[in-house]
Amino acid sequence: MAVVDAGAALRGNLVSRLRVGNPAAVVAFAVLGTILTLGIVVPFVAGSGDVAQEYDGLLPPSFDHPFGTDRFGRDVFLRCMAAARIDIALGLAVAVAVLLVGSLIGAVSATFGRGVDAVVMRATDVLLAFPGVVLALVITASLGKNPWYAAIAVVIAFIPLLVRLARSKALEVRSADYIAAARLSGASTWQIATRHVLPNSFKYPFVQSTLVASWAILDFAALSFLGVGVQPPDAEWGAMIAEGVGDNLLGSWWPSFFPGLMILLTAASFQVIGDWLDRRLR
Amino acid sequence: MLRTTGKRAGVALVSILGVAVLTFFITQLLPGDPARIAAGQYASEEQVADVRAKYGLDQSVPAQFAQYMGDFFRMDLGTSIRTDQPVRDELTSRLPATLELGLTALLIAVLLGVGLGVTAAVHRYRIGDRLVQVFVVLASATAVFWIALVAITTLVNGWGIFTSPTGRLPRGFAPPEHVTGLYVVDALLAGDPATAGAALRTLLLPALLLGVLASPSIVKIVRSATIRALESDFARTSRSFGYPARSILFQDGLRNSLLPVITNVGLVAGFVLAGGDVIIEQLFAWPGIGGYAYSSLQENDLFALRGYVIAIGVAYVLINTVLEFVYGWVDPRVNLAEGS
Amino acid sequence: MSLLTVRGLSIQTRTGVSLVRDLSLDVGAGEVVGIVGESGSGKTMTALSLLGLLPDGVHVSAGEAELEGRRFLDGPRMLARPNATMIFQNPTAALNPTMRIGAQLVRLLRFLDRSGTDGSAGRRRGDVRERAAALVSSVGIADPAAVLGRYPHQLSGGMNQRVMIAMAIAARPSLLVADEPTTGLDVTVQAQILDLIRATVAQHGIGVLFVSHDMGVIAQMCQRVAVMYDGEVREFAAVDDIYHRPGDAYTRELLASASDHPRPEEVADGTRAG
Amino acid sequence: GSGPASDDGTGGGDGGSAAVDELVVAYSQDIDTLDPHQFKTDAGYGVVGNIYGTLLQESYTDGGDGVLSYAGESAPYLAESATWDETQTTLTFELKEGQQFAGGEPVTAEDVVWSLQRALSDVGYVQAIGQWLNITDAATDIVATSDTTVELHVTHYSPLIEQFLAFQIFAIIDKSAVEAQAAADDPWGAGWLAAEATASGPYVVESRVPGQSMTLAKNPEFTATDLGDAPERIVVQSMPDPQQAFLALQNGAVDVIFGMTPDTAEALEQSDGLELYDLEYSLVAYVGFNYQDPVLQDVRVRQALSYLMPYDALREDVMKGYAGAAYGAVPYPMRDSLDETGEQVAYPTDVERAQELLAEAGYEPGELSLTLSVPASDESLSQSAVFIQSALRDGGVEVEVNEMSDADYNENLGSMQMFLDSWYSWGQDSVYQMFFLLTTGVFTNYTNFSNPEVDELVRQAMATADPDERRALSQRAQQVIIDEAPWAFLFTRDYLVGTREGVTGVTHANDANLRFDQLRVTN
Amino acid sequence: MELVLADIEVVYGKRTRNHAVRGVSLRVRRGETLAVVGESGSGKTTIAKVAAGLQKATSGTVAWQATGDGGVGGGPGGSPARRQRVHMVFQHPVQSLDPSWRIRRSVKEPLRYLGMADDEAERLVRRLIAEVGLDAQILDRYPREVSGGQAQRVAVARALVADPEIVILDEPTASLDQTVRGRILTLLADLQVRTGVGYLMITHDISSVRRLATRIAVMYRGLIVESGPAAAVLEDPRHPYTQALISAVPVADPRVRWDGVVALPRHPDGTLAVTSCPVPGSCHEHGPGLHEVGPDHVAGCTKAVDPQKAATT
Ligand SMILES: Nc1ncnc2c1ncn2[C@@H]1O[C@H](COP(=O)(O)OP(=O)(O)OP(=O)(O)O)[C@@H](O)[C@H]1O
Ligand SMILES: Nc1ncnc2c1ncn2[C@@H]1O[C@H](COP(=O)(O)OP(=O)(O)OP(=O)(O)O)[C@@H](O)[C@H]1O
Ligand SMILES: [Mg+2]
Ligand SMILES: [Mg+2]
Repeated sequence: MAVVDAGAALRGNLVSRLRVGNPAAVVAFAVLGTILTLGIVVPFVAGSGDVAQEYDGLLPPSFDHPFGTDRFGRDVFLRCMAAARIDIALGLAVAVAVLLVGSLIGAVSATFGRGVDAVVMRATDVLLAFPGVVLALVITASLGKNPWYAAIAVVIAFIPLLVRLARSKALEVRSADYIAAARLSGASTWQIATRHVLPNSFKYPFVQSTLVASWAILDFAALSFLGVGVQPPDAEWGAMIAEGVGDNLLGSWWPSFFPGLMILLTAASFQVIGDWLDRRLR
Repeated sequence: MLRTTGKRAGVALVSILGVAVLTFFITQLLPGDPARIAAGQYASEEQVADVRAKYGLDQSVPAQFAQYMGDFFRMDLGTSIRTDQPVRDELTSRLPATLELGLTALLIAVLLGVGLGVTAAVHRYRIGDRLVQVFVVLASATAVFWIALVAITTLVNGWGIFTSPTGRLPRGFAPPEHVTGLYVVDALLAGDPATAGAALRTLLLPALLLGVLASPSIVKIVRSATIRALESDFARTSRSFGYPARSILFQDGLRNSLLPVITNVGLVAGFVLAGGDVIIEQLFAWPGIGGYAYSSLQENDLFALRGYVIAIGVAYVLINTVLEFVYGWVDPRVNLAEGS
Repeated sequence: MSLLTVRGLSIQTRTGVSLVRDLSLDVGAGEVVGIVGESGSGKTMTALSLLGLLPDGVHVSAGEAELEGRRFLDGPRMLARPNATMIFQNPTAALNPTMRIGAQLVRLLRFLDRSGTDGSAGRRRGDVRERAAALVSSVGIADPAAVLGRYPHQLSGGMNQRVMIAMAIAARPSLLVADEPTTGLDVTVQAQILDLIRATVAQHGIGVLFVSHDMGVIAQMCQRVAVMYDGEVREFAAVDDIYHRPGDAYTRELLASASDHPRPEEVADGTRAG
Repeated sequence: GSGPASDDGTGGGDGGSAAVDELVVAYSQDIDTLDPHQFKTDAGYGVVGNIYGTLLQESYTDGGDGVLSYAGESAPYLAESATWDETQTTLTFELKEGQQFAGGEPVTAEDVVWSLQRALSDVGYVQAIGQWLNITDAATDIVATSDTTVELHVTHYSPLIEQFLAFQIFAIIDKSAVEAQAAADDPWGAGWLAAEATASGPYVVESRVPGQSMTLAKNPEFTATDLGDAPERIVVQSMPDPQQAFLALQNGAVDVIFGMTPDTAEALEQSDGLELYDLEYSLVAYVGFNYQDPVLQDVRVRQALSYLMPYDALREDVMKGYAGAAYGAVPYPMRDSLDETGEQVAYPTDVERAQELLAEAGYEPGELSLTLSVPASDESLSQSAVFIQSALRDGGVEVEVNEMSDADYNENLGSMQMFLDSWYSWGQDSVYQMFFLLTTGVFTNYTNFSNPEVDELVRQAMATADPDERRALSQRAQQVIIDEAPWAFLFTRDYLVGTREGVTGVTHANDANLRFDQLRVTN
Repeated sequence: MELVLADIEVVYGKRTRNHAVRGVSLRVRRGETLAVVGESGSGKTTIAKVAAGLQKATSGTVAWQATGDGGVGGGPGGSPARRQRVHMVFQHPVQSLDPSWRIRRSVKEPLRYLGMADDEAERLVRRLIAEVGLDAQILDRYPREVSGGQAQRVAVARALVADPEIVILDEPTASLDQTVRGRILTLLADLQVRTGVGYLMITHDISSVRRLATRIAVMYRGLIVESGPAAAVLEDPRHPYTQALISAVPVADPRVRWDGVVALPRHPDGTLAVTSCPVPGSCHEHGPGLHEVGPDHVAGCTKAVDPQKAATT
């Protein structure tokens, strides 16, 4: 019937349009790839820029120091690149952890129904009700100052989101006709869960997790900005901005401007990739 | 209807209880000895012990928990270690500042979100839409503290468009008489437009920053809902009668796309209230509860921090419960009272 | 003199895919002309193009159409709004879910009053709500007040289709385009809706372009029928000719699939009696 | 409410010595409490010092440069006179006539006794300082002998007694007003005094915006001194960000910033229309080496680390020159300091010497790694940590920096391996300083330094009333401490006060506090 | 073998208590087609799900009974033994195929669970795909890459691949094009002849009933109001609802005049009125029980015994 055929035709159209090249996604991949490559290569070649007084303090951007130097006489570009490693790795780690834990809890909640589900739902309600940044601050304050602890805090803050998404999608899939068909074909509950429900509901949390990566980078930077992320002299974008606030207000804008720009570029790339995946996978 | 009301209230209550319990245990994790902080750096061990006893910190965790829950039901949030004042009073005296900032930001977020969302939907798949999408990506990828810093250096210090971030009123203005606690409103009530204007100018920059950064999710929702509505069968019906474009946009498009905004407002309120607020208040020396929470955390002020987390948690639950009601009331499809 | 004349209508997508090719047909006043055909053959696109309702990315690439002798469509350009209205498949979705039925009727009546396209400025008088009530009772709704106060989702599909028909008539069109107006409704409800359309044609003497894929419905509703296949009209003839002297292979297949001849005789091996 | 003020923000502050309408003073922290015995923030301290009067007051000399410097003695304040008896064991105060608290109650000897007893009670942490008054038992040694006479009975004379009684921790509070609010479990009315004040000083609290500001107005009941030229109103504004505070000063939103960071001070000096008051204090910044740590127990390691410190970079790049050298634990300009110029350095930066010492102690470059804890909120210290980390790495010592929240840091003082701290002793007294920081068993001895000779010298110095003997004892102890190197003596921090041009009357006080009533605006 | 549903009651929702099926009994045999017809919401799909074991009945039993042709007895609904006996073809063919599986995998699925070797399964799958008139290359496609008609054929192949006793067809052609619909119905009839499978066909399309059904059960508001041999029910409907239903089907021949629509009273919202029986003294509320009105033909209306009386309204 028309609905079905038009839909398929349209989808075919869209997919081919995406394949031909979604310019935004191409740019996003390029930006992310560049930052990541530089983040891996630059510290190898030029060091991670954590030596104080290597150069004069607060030199404005120039050919030698494309992003200038900070008050400690360190090269801001080198530090931005060293930070890229930490920030992107953390963003991805958080996304993966949130994706795995969130989908698992969500799927379990959807599968076991009633009691478990009610408990999980209330628990996510409660977690959602907590102010994210403050929750993360408290958790990091409790665990100690370490980027991985901050990452754990961010993971906890995002899990309810993914649990809900995974659960609702799993519920949606569970009531689909092809699940009924599989049951009639003789599939066990476990087989249905692993062969049908999971593969078909997973892509939504998966798409969402790219966005989570972007939010995680922002949140992690916020935590570092508030002083609970990394320890000096390790470079991290949020911490670099925090270090540069004073200089910025007093006229040296570069030590805090460029890390923020890096955050913006990275987070935006993840967002664009997320949107693109979303359209591609649906 | 009554049954669902009861159910929603029940769910809200359970959530609030959960918030209270979780808050206790999370703050329990905090390192350090609040009593030592309270007694001060120069206090002797005996004095610290006294303080510990005074705040009940010498009791077992279960006993502390029982005490805490009892206090919670009496709406007693304890006494701040730092200032020796009841936390509830400290929060309520700072709440209007946060509310004024938060509500203005929310208003900006909603107006901007709906405006841009509708614009994008009307120009869907064309350049206008693309531009809005770019805005959405940039705004949702911008770190609030960074853009605030950039804004302060350029807009305040560079060009002097906004007043210097020294609180809620620039120098030379006295707070208006307390009615709502919102300076702009109170000043207008008191017939003092000059103060209202000054308060607004001070408020505007932090509120704009928060509002703009909170708007992308609303833009996205409004855009897709409006597109769905404009491409819906009923919009086609309207077009088949030749209704003017405006009528179709408002009656068929906007009317239907505002519904999902209501649910989203809860999330945005969460961001504005808690996430961005702590940082923005910090950067703008805004005397609200966010800044209070941050310094409480710095000073390990256990009770103040607990009070704050509970206040935000409860506010969040209440906002969302109210929104659910509003949603049920606005959307005829979920309005059970009217079901045939 | 025919009411609607369509000549050489072609519809394309933006990417140049041809959806309808060189379609010509005409509808007389008081006549119901059917369009049948395979799914995706372009029936809906044809219907939508006549009211300028083609979706984004689809446009008329050639052809012209006249209504009551006035040219309103010339290739990609819509020269004027034809005095035509349309009813759709899935009537519940075709009504605004957030407005009560009454409000939607009032909105339409007010709009019609303002634009005065039906040339009856005198109708301004009278309470709009009363007129709305009169309108819904004219389509066989027994308790208009109750229906006006409801939202579309609180009414059955058949009831919503009646409301749609009431709205379509309110505009006093000379042509009514119906795109599978009864698909998805119960047969008993379908029968009533079809009755209502027939009565409306008889009462107002308007022409109807009736899209359906149900050979039974077409047989009972239409005087002439166009059979479409893959964007082209295969056959356009009187209904009796189509059903009894089909000139096209596809038409024959359609008829064969629609006839409810009993199970093949060779099956009767005793199991039937079970 | 009042209308908008003129752009320069001072209303009627035009010229001469006429009292200005309003001065806005920015502090980096919020006012936490108004209880003179409980405050923890500078702002709280500053406000308390100006709303409560004390028996005595530091006397100042006007240097003509806008700074009022401590004249070396205390003058009567709420007291008319303070007289020692023959044996120098009883100090008698005669109160000035007709003084009243802001609430209208008279200031009586009973209030004074109660206030001093409260200070020495366990309600706050002042009692740790109280022992420097040489009072054995506050309940019996502080007595009112008439409505206007109070006697202090002390074990022996000390110059610190009069000096300390001028500090706001010995504020005179209205006993009856507080007792009316006190509860059974709170006999000293701590809950009430935290937010309310019974002003006996030059200012009263007029209004407050929590978390933002407090407005003080001249106390109409105050008669102890002439307030004629004092500013009518002081707004104490909390501005957590030092750079923002500087910008606010620049654009006229505030008049005075108290406690500036070096970089804002530098920027301020370069701006027109602003004035920097750069006041030398014996506020010492040091790296403490914990004696309980096995590695740091070796004096060679401590000395080596001291030789590795980048003193110049710290003074020039972190402190931007607003710092002096710290020669030992009792730096210039503290009384009786070994260094009388503020330029001597105990362990100058000398990487070779350091490496020799490390080698002697058995550490080759790269073999030693240590943790340095630093309070994150102190910008100068946390910046210092970065330089120290880099310098020590150059010297072959790996340092992990541990930035901590104030609460966390304070909690762990005494148990951290190496820590960056800064300390200021009220009264700038060398014995007091060494007693608290470097004698055995005192809980503010965060390095757990324990040296019998130092303990004995300090004990003797505390017991003597003879200033010369006290100096000799103190200096001997100082030398021992330098040799032992329990700290790396980094630098002394100047006190930096920024004002707009024309603001004078900045007090260079022993308690490092501003006297708002002394502030003047001239143009 | 026959599938027997006895006194099935289904109530949806603990609180709302939507009584969707109210005491329905029916039986389906191998080789025959039982068509369940009725208006939207009358409980047809619910019955289908109960029969398939996808929905638990609130009360009543689902059982397998041996008929004369010597099958094995069956356990209660949902037991593994039953699974290979019943399969189902769904209303929306594309949605009944897992979107992330290739067609081959979906069709082979029942065989895999039966433990069949892969090459044998492959052969079987290819044979069935050919039998439903599809090219083997479709096996490598994903559901979104096939048309609705093709997907429905695939669904039929999957339903039949494990050689079930009975296939439940829930509106198998409702979402298909007219011509495709005809082809699918022909295919189903052919397959039944060849394999002897029994069909429980849920539909509201009378023309497919005419082509496929051997017996008809008419559902109305959760009850079966009439049932009997297809010819008898279609030619001589006794219950007023059945009469209305059959009269409402437009005849696909312009020469046959069609105007005998029996109008049934309705609520303002368009649903049939509770008192929709055109004969006063309505009975369906309490269920009058089914009355014998012909050979193997029962109707749930007291007046239906006398066809004259019931039809005149
Ligand atoms: N928005 C669109 N953009 C591009 N192509 C479209 C669009 N909508 C429909 N089509 C295509 O146009 C063709 C004709 O569709 P149309 O809806 O007119 O068919 P139909 O005859 O009405 O079919 P049905 O009987 O299923 O309703 C189909 O091939 C369809 O895929
Ligand atoms: N999962 C469910 N939960 C609650 N109510 C249900 C559920 N499924 C069906 N119902 C209700 O049960 C009644 C019978 O539904 P069912 O789907 O069996 O009808 P049907 O005869 O198949 O209708 P249609 O022809 O529209 O498919 C309806 O009132 C329906 O709303
Ligand atoms: Mg169509
Ligand atoms: Mg159904």
